[in-house]
Parts: sequence; C-alpha cells; structure tokens
Amino acid sequence: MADGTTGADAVLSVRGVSKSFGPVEVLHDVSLDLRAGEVHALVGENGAGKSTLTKIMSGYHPPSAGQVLLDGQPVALASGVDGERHGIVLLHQEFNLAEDLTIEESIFLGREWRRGPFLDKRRMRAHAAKLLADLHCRIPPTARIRSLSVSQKQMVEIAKATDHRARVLMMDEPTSVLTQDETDILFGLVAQLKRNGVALVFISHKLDEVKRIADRITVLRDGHLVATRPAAELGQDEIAQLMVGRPLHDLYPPKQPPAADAELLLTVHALGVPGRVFDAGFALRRGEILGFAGLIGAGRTELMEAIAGLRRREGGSVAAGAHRLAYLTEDRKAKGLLLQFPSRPNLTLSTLASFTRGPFISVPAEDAALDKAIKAFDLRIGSRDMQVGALSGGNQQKLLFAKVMETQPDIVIVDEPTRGVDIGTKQQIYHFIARLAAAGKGVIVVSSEMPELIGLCHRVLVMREGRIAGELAGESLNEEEIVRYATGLKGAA
Amino acid sequence: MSDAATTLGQTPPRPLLQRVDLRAAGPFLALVALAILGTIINSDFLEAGNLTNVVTRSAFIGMIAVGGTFVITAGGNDLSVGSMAAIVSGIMIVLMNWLAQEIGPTPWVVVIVIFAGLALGGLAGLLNGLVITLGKMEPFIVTLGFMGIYRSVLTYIANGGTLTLSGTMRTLYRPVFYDGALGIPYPVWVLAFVVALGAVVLYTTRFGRYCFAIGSNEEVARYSGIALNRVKTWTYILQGACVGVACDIYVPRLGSASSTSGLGWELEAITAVIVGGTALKGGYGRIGGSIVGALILTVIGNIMNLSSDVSVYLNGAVQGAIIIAAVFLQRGVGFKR
Amino acid sequence: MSDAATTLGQTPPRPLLQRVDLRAAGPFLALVALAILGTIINSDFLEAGNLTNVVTRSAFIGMIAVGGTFVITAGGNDLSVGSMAAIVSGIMIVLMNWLAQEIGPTPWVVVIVIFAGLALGGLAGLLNGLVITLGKMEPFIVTLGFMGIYRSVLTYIANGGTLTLSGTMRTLYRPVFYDGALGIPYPVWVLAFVVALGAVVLYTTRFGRYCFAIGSNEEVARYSGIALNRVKTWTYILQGACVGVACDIYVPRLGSASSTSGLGWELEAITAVIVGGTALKGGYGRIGGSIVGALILTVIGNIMNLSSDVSVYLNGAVQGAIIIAAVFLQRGVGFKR
Amino acid sequence: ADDMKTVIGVSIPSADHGWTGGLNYHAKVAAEDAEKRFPGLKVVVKAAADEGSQANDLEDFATVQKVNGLVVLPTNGDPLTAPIAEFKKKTGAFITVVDRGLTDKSIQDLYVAGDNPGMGRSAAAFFKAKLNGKGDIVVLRGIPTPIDTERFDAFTEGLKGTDIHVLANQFANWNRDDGFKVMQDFLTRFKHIDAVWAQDDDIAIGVLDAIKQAGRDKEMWVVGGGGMKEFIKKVMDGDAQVPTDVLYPPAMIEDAIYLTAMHFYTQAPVRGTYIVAAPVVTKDNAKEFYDPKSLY
Ligand SMILES: Nc1ncnc2c1ncn2[C@@H]1O[C@H](COP(=O)(O)OP(=O)(O)OP(=O)(O)O)[C@@H](O)[C@H]1O
Ligand SMILES: Nc1ncnc2c1ncn2[C@@H]1O[C@H](COP(=O)(O)OP(=O)(O)OP(=O)(O)O)[C@@H](O)[C@H]1O
Ligand SMILES: [Mg+2]
Ligand SMILES: [Mg+2]
Repeated sequence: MADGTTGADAVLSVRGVSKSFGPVEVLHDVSLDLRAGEVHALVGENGAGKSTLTKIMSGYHPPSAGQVLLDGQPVALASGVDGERHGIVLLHQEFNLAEDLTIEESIFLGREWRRGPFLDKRRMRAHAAKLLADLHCRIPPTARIRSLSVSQKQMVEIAKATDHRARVLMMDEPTSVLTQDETDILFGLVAQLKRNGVALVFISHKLDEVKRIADRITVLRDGHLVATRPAAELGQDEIAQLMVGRPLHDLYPPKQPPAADAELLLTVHALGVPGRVFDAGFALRRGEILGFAGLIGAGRTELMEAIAGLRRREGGSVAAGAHRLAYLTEDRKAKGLLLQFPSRPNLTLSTLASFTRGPFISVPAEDAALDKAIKAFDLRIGSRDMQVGALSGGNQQKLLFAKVMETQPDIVIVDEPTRGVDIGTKQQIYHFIARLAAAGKGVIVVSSEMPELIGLCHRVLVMREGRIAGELAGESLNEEEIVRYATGLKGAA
Repeated sequence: MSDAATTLGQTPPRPLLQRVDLRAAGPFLALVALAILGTIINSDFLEAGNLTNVVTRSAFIGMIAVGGTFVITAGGNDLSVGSMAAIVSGIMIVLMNWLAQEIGPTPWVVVIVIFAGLALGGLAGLLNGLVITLGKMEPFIVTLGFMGIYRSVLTYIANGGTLTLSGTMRTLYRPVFYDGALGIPYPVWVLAFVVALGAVVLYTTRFGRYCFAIGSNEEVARYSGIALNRVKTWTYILQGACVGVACDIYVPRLGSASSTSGLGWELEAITAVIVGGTALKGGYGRIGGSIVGALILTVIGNIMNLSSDVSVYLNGAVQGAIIIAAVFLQRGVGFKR
Repeated sequence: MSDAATTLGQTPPRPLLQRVDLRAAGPFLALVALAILGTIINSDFLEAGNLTNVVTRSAFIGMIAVGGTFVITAGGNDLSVGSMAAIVSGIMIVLMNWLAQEIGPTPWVVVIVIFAGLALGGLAGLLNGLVITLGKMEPFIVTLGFMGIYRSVLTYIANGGTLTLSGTMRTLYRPVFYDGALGIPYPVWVLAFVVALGAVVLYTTRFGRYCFAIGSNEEVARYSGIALNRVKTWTYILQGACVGVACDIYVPRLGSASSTSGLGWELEAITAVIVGGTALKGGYGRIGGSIVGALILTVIGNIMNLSSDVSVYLNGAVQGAIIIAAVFLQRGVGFKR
Repeated sequence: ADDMKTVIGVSIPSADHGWTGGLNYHAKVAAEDAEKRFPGLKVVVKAAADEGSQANDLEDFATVQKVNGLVVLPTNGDPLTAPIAEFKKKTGAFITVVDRGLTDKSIQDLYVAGDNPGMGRSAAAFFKAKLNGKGDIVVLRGIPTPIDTERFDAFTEGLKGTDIHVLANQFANWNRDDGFKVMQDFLTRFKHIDAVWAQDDDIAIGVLDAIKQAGRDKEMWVVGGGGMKEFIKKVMDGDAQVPTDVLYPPAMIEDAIYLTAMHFYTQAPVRGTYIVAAPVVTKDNAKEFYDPKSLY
C-alpha cells in the first residue's frame, strides 16, 4: 500500500497505525506525515476510517498497533486533553458540546480564566464574543447551546478549536453543516493559521472544497491508505475514483420538471413561526423537487418543522390534503437517531405500526427492511448489534435517510439530506430523490450546498431573515442569483 | 461490534452484546450470592416453606416494580405507588363490605372487587399521567403530591383508623392469598403472570419500544412521530394497574387497610427496579431484573430475620450495606471499565 | 448584543435571558401567591413573629437544599441526608457531653463541637462520594444504602433511645438556635451565609461551572479534561458539610438526637430543590430557587396550622395539592411553549 | 363567662400506626365534645410526623393560634423538652403533658401519665405466670424509639431469673404487614415456640395470621398490647391463642383534654400527675373494657 510519509520536517506523524474495535479492524497499517504550514486533506468513503485516524492522532483513541510521532519522537497520548496539552487539537465530526451550557461556558470548558478563585466571566465573555465576531457570527456568548442551530453549533466548535493556539489542528468535516459564506470565513481563518505555521488536517466530502484548500490529499479506502499526493496533481474526478474505486458519472440525475398543471400536493399560506419565520407561502406540485436556500438562521429549518407540525406556528395555513408528509431533520444526533440503540429499531421507529403482527413487533419484518435499506443506501453498519452512535457520521446520515423513507411519504422534506455523506452515496441519494419525484411524489430539499440545489432541484426558493426572498428556476438558477437573494442584495427584505 | 460511546463514539470498544448480557445477568448473580449467604447463615433458608414465603412476600413489590419498569424506562418516576396501594385497598374494602350487605356475601363480590381494584389502580395512574403530561410537570413533584393526597384521603375515609373486611368476606377472600394451585400459592402465580405479561409488552410491542425510545431521547421520539403524552400516560396507567393487582392479593392477606398500608413501597419499588438494572434516567429497562430486585430486597429482610448475630438496632445498616454490595457485585460483573 | 441581523443575517435570538429569568422567577411568584393565600386565611400570617418562625424553621431544609442543589445539578442525588443529620447530631451530642466532662462545660466546647459537626458532615459526604465514584454505582442506590446505615448506627449508639445534651451544655449551646443579632435569629443569619456562599461557589467558580457541565453531559465534561470523580465527590462533600451546618443549629433546638431525627428530610430537601427550579436530571441549578423551595414547603405547613378548617387527616392531601399547584403555577409562568 | 375565649392547642403524633390512629380519633372526638360542653372554648388539634414538626406546631400555637392551654403528647420526650419550655416561656400557657415524660418535669402543670415500662413489666409478669417460669418465646417490637426500648427493657428485666428464653427479638414497626413477615420468618427459624410477645395489637394481628398460615395455632399464644377492640373481644370470648391484652388506651388523650379544659372552666385544682390505669385484660374483666363502637 501507499503511504503518506515524507520523512522531512513532519510535526505529527503516524507510522504503521492500525485500529480495531473488538474483532473488527477498521484501520490497517497507515503511515502519514503532517507538516507545519500545510493543509492536508483526508478523503474517503463513509466509514473509510478518516475520523478514526484523526482521533488516534489527537489522543482520543489509542492505536491498536503502530506509533504516533510528535516532532519525530514517539508519544503516547493518554487522552484528547493530553493531545491538546501537546498542541494537537481535534475539531470533532460530532458535536462535543453540552446542551445546557452557554456558548462562553462551552468555549472555555476545562480551561476557564479566573481572577483569584473566581471566574473572570467578563473577560471570558468578551473573548468569546471576539472569537465569534472573528467568524462573523453574531450570537451572544450567553446564548445556550440548546437554542442554537446545527450550523451555529459548528461555528462555536470552530471558535473553540481555533482558540487553542494549536500546532496541529484537525477538522473533521467542519463544513458539512456550513453554508458557502461560513465556509469562506472558515477558509480565511485556515489560510491565516497556515501562515502562522500550523499543521492542518481537513476532512470533507465536498471535493471542490478539498481542491480549493488542500496542499496535499490523502485518500483512504476501507481503512487502507490508498494514496497521498500533492493536491495539484489530482482532479476531482480522480479523487472520486480513488475513493470509490470506480469512475463516477452523472452525479446529478437529469431533470424532469413537472407539468405546469400538475396537481398541488402542498400549499403553504402566510405561515409564521414566532420570532423566526414570517409570512411564508409557497406550493409544491406532484413530481416537483423544490429547493430551499439561505444562510444560517434564515429560518428554513423552522419553516419546515412548522409545516411538519413539530413546532408551534402562528397564523397562516398548511394544506396537504390527505397526503402523507415526512420530515428529515438536519440534527441527526439530537433529533434523528437513538444513539444507544442498534440500527434496526432506529430504522423502524417512525413506522413501527407497519411492522407489527397483531400487537407484536415482527423482528423478521424489521430485519428484512434493514436488509433492503442496507442495499438501497449502501449502509455500512458492521454488526447489526452495533449501537448507531458508533457508526461513522455518513452512515448515520444514510440510516436517518432510510428511516424517513420508510414512511413512504407523498411529500418529503429533507433538511440537509447529504450532510457528511460521501460522493458515491450522494449520487445514490440524488437519484433516489429524482425517482421519488418521477413517481409522482413531491420533494422539498433544504440544503446549504448550492451545487446540490442547482443540480437537483426544479425550482429553488431563497430565504432571508425568516422570509422567502425570491424564487429561481431554469436559467436564472445559479449561485450568483442565490447569493444575491440570500444576502439581501436583491428581493424584498 | 462495540460499545458506543454514547455521545462521541470515542471510548474504546467493548463487546456490546456481551455487556448487555452481563448487565442483565448481574442481578441474578447477586441474588444467587445472597441465597448462598442465607444458606450459610441458616440452613433453614432453603426450606421449601421459607422460599415460598420469600417469593410470595415479594409479590407486592415485584408487581409494582413491573409497572415501575415501564415508567422509569420511559424516563418518568412514580412516588405515589405506596399511597395508591393504601387508597385502592381501602376503597376495595369499603366496596366489598358494602356489596356484601347489598347483594349478600357471595364469591361474586370477590370477583367484582378484584376487577374494581385493577380499575381503581388504573384510574389513579391515569390521573398521575394526565397531570404530568398535560401540566408539563416534573413527575417527581406530581407523584410526590399525589403520594400525600392518596394517603391522606385514605386516612380520612378510615377516620384515622383501620378499614377492615367484614368476617364473612374475609373468609371468602382469604384463599386468594393463602391458597394455591399445584403447590404454588396464588400470589406467586399472579406475580408470574404479571411478569410474563410485562415482559411481553415491554419487549415485543410497539408501546414497549416507544417506552425505550422516549426514555432514551424524547426529542428523537417526538420527531419520529410518537405520541409522547399518550405513551407516557399509559406507562402511569400500567403502573397503577400493577398496583391494583398487588392490592388484589394484598387485601386478602390481612383483610385491612390503614394509613400505614403500603408505607414506603415507592422507595422499595424504585430500588427493586434500579437494583434490577433499569437505568434511573430512562432508556434501558429490564422486567426480569426488577423482579429479581424485589426478590433481593425480600431476601435481605428474610436473612436478617433468620440470623441472630446482629444487634437488631443494626438491621438497617446491614440491609443498606448488602444493597450496596449487591449492586456493586452486579456492576462489577457487568460494567468493567 | 442580541439585536438585529447582520452580516450573516442571523435573526435575533429569542429573548433568551428573559426566558431564563422567568424560569428563575417562577418559584418566587409561587411563594408570593402562597403568602397571599396565607394572609387571606389568617391575617396573623404576616406577623413578624410568624414570619421569623417560618424562616427559622426553613433553615435546616434550606441549608441541606443548598448542598442538594450542587449534587443534583451535577446529575447526582443524595437520599442519605436525613439519616446523616441524625448521626451527625448524635455524635455531636456524645462528643459534647464527653468534652464537657473532660475539659469542663465551657463555651469552647460549643465552638469545637460546631466545627466537629461541619467536619463530620463533610466526612460522611466524602464517604458517599467515594463509594459512588470509585464504585461506579448509581447514586440513588448508594445513598439509599447509607440512609439505612447512618440511621441504624445512630440507633445503635443511642441503644434504641435518645441521646441528650447534658444540662449545662444545653444551656450554653441553646442560644445558638434561640437567640439572634439585630433582631434576626442566628439560624437565619447562618442560612443567609450558607446561601450566599453556595451561590458564589455555584455561579462564580470553576467548580460550580463543572457541576453544570457534568450534569448536562458527562461525556463532554470528560473530554474537556474535567476530573469527573473529583468534582462529583466534592458535591457530596459540600452536601455533607451543609448537613453538618444544619446539625449545628438543629442540636441546640431540641438538645437531643434519636432514631427519628431528620426522618424524611431527604425527600423534603429534594422537593425543595426541584420546586426551586433545578432540573432533577442535572445540568441546571438554582441556589436561590432551592431556598425559596424550602420556604414554600415550610409556608405550606404553616398555613395548614393557621387554618383550622381542614380535618387533620387531610393535611397531607392539602399539602400535596398545594405543591402541585405551586409548581404548576411557576411552570405556567416559566415555560410557555 | 362567654366573652372569655379559651383556646387549647392539642399537639400529638400523626396517625402513623394503629395506636396513634386511635389517638388522633380520640383527640378529635374529645375536641369537638369539649367545645360543645364548655362555651367559648376552642380546641385546635395538630398532628406532627416527627419531633421537628411538632416543635413547629408548638411555635405556631404560640404565635398565631395564641393558645392559653396546651395538651401535648410528645413524639419523643427528650427532644421536645426544649421547645415546650420555650413555648411556656413565650405564652405562659397551662401545659398538660401526656404519656411521654419530659426531661424537665417542672415545665408541666399536669402530667397524664401512660406507663411504658409498666406495660413491659405487666406483660412479663403474665408470661411468667402463664408459662410457669419456663418456655421459649419470641418478641416482636415496634420502631426503634425510646418508648419501644423502655417497654422492651422492662419486659426483659421482668423475665430475669426465670427459665423463659427470648429466642429472638425483631422490629415489626407497629405494623400488621411487618408483624406477618417477621413472624413467618420466626416460624421458619424456630421449630418450637411457646408464646409470642407482640407488644402491640397491630403487630399481633399479623402474627396471628402468620401462625394460622403455618398451621401452628395450637402450639403458641400471643400477647399484644394497646387495647384494640378486636383483641379485647377475643380475650372476652376466651380465645386460647389470645389469653390477654395489656391495655394502653389511646383514649388517655381525651382525659387530658377534659382535664385541661376543666382547669379553665372550673375551680377544681387541676395539677400534678394523673396516672392512666394500664391493667391487664383477662377473660374475667374484658367486658369492662370492650367498646364495640371504639375506632381502635
Ligand atoms: N467506537 C467505535 N466502535 C466500533 N466501531 C467504530 C467506532 N468508531 C468507528 N467505528 C467504525 O470504524 C469505521 C470507520 O469509521 P470512521 O468514523 O473513522 O469513518 P469515517 O471515514 O470518518 O466516515 P464518515 O465519512 O462517514 O465520517 C466504521 O466502520 C465505524 O463503524
Ligand atoms: N433564542 C435563540 N437564540 C439563538 N438562536 C436561536 C434561538 N432560537 C432559535 N435559534 C436558532 O437559530 C436558528 C435559525 O435558523 P434555522 O436553523 O431555521 O435556519 P436555516 O435557514 O435552517 O439555517 P441553518 O439550519 O443552516 O442554521 C434556529 O435553528 C434556531 O435553533
Ligand atoms: Mg467521520
Ligand atoms: Mg437548518
């Protein structure tokens, strides 16, 4: 196998690292060097071992075999905190925040500033506010984590990680929940860190981002290091092929817009959510894929949750006739999956009624459904008894997608459906959505990935500050127009 | 194949299946250890008579703990069960005496009152459940309030004294506790039935699955379209019904109810449930464990009565120490870290 | 900070502070409502003497609830506080009588014993904490066990009877409960001091913040390098120390300790904490609320005594109903959905 | 004089077992009756779960009810001495103490005495006589409290020098259910028992059921205590299993309330100690003590 060593001037390296969870080995003999002032991208399919590798390099997991070297010397990092003490910081793929704490408390947790025996809250608050401001993120540092959207939580995590003055900063899919603008802000920050000589690791499934920011790229497949190359030598298609092991064509399925007189499945009129969404109205037709774009806090999630009846709404009306509606949440950990449970009960949780025989749950029927979902969405769940919390992020997302599709809805609202999903599976999901639409269902896609909206949707609504600011379709459906509406350069504010 | 780190998926792996099995087996092992201890202290412990006594005696707390397993698994708590047992028993006695006068002391009265007990318990549970879910209040507070209310109302009905079954009804109803079939007392049969039913409901029905889901993560359950309030209310109804059945066999034992009936049962039932391996914070429940927990508590008391080595004043200390030790033993087995 | 949208178009956050304030204000409003109720029932309620009584009386549970706020905020629970109060009081009395004999009945003995009470409480808490954290056991079970152990050991020391302060020591120690400064009884001063200290520690120190973090999400706290076991153990030590201080003013009140001293305090203390707005599952704690909770409980008892309309038998029912109503009232205010 | 308003506060333990249940009942009855009998009299009854809340009730009597007379049956004599003294200091009220003695006798104006050690002694005397000074017995006790300890110690003291062996003693919490359980286990443990001292009629009810269940009714007899009507009836009917009952009537609170009221309404000097007779009930005298309407 290839390895990612270069010998010279590595800050942090791994040599021959393997990792097993129980009897299953998920990383095999990986060797890699991270250099100061360089962005090293890790790519690979869901479950390839990217997160596991970064956890080993930062001390959260001990390797089953092999060594971690810091400045060429072997180190045994006892814990993540130990890693941080050595200047190695990991920004987790999954949030590492306590919901009841405030932003300031979270950012300083474990390393509070004090004056005498007391917390220096004023200074910490000011500092937290500054960190957030650096990220152009205007949330008060006294807001509780519980009240934040996933993207805001991610920004808090970024603020926290970058405050560590790390020598090595590893970011595990930091952009999966960020919009274009926030991603740009993050990349600005990355560039600055790079100049300061920090060694950076960047994991993402968005290959355009990888191309944009990485100096070197390492591809993992099934726990093996397939290749480490300078970014300049690799095109996106090549990366995709290395990852998946086969060439990828047609990421997006051909568009088949519905007839103009197709039946209306869902009509939303003058809907409001107190303080978040105002006077939202739109309609969805049979066979239509309708996109929703917008920046953080634009209110897309709130609007969709209100439509799905998960949130109190204020005025307005939602007419869906007798059509079944399903909603895929953007927050899979807090609202989507029971992390302590295996895949089977998670898959069937919202449709349990159709898995009962008499009063009893039919486990064989559930198992059959799981088999089908595994095939349909390329789920890699290892053992069936494995708790969902131990699945790789992308596989959790795929399971959640499968769970929602179990309801066989007529109208399906998917909020950030491909969060953390690898490119091969993305393709599968896009085609799946297109087939749904072709079969006469209506699909609403809320996404922060503009290419996804543009490539997949027949029509896109752009939200800004709780209002629908504009509608785009056909020729005018492009990134510039979306950004114009989203930032208020165009359309009613 | 691993323990998953609940939050981050980062803790080192531990074989999941194995752990779950051990976790479920822990209470049984603790019970066996206690039984061995009992036998060492006094060989009479293993006498058929004594074992029957112990199991029969565990029936009340055992049944209540079955209901408690549902409530706690779904993330709730019911402190009112002891008082509920008192008031249900009291009303059953009043009803029985009244019916005996009205329609004569026939076995039918017993049958009617047995069903009345079940219904009364269910009704009290419904009340708990509705106040908790519709009032959006902490179950601890609501059931604490009802704990006071139920007991107080019984004291009022009994005028501070004791409600007693009339002589003939006593004789008619008595066999329900004291007799048996196939050499096994009826209370044990009833207990077995309640446990079996409880296990079937918790492990094989939709409702049971929902209890786990709600206790594990209420938001996820809500987003999955589960009717939270309905499921939660049903757990309290089940809990109440279990109390009702416990009363059905409690009343014939002594034929009376007073303000001290069922005193402290809430703590015993919760303890049985937790000793049995159910997680106090919800999301993980074991019916079998709860019964074993109830047996453990009874056996501890039994052993205290069978031995004479300890000053009676230290009874409580020994019991406390044994509970801690039993749980430590089972945790030691189940949760090696 | 919280206004209008900016660069990234963040909509203004819902008035978060306001919501938190209401949640914290709820218990106070409930207390005010109760006070109004009390005044309506009997205008003597507002007499200075009565109000002083009420506050003085809340001192024991109030202080224990301060400790309980730490424990519960950090996701734990302590059922042993009542028994702990009994044993600490008992040992204090034995010690005081012994010292009075050895070094003569001087005020110094009182001072020594007051510190001894604090230390004994802290020690008992340390024991609870160590068993819970090192044994990796459910706090419910461990403290339940110690609840039995502490009380039982006291009964043993007292030989089933009562431990009583000798006459002279009684006279020397008595003023600590019955006298005061600036017209305010010492117990109220002590309570105020404990509350203030508790609030400072919980809200302004690292330790306090860690309590919130651990109660909210233990895994996150662990990954942030917080020494879980140490922080948790300290919450129990604090709880114990609070019990110790409560004993310091409890002993001079009754001058004796028996197996019934402090009976049921654990439930009262937890109730005070929860009524005060602290979350039973941890992660959110309010010192001020806990004190108000303790006051609410005392006022309810006081109101029952002020009126003579209710049958004594129904006391419990009325108290239960008022607790539920009080919490409903405050939830209604704090948590509009 | 009907413009004179007298308030008597009655503070008793709450109804947490049969005997205290009877106590509460009699207090209530006597309170209502006394109010009728003595014009202008108001009697307020408060029941407390423990010594702390009883002290609270006393404070409230002083501050808000402003009582002139107090009838108190302390949950526990020692710890309530101080609060009662405090009460006296504050109000100067007339104080009647019932059943359980205070450490400082000078506080009370009237003492209506029950005799806990006496109860143990009488029972012991009965056992000695009935067993001819020889036999194996078991003892079921109440709750670990001073009252219980006084009774038990006096009982053991009374058996000194005989061949009567107390095989075991265990707490049954003045409770029928616990009486049943403990007796079941004693029956398992001891293959021969001549008699049982259950100390309290509630416990004895459970004991009798356990003996019946084990089919050992012929083997032993049971002595309870308190004077519950069912037991007096059994004694009266000559039930071989219940040869006697030691009276400890909760109705003593009635006497205390009437006596206290009389202090305010008559010229008779009501002071000193008034001892409530606690006789042993036998088949011959049972009729005198049997009141089928009694609640206890
Ligand atoms: N704690 C754990 N216990 C058991 N298996 C685990 C654990 N953590 C990870 N795994 C397994 O290790 C493999 C690699 O997972 P990892 O999270 O590293 O993948 P990844 O490359 O980050 O994927 P994704 O792109 O979906 O985030 C997966 O099969 C996963 O199920
Ligand atoms: N009081 C509050 N303080 C701070 N943030 C809040 C508050 N209330 C709600 N929020 C969060 O602000 C977010 C607003 O945006 P929402 O998630 O609806 O937008 P979106 O367009 O879906 O964008 P994204 O999901 O990318 O953040 C909500 O998720 C909500 O959780
Ligand atoms: Mg990953
Ligand atoms: Mg969103």
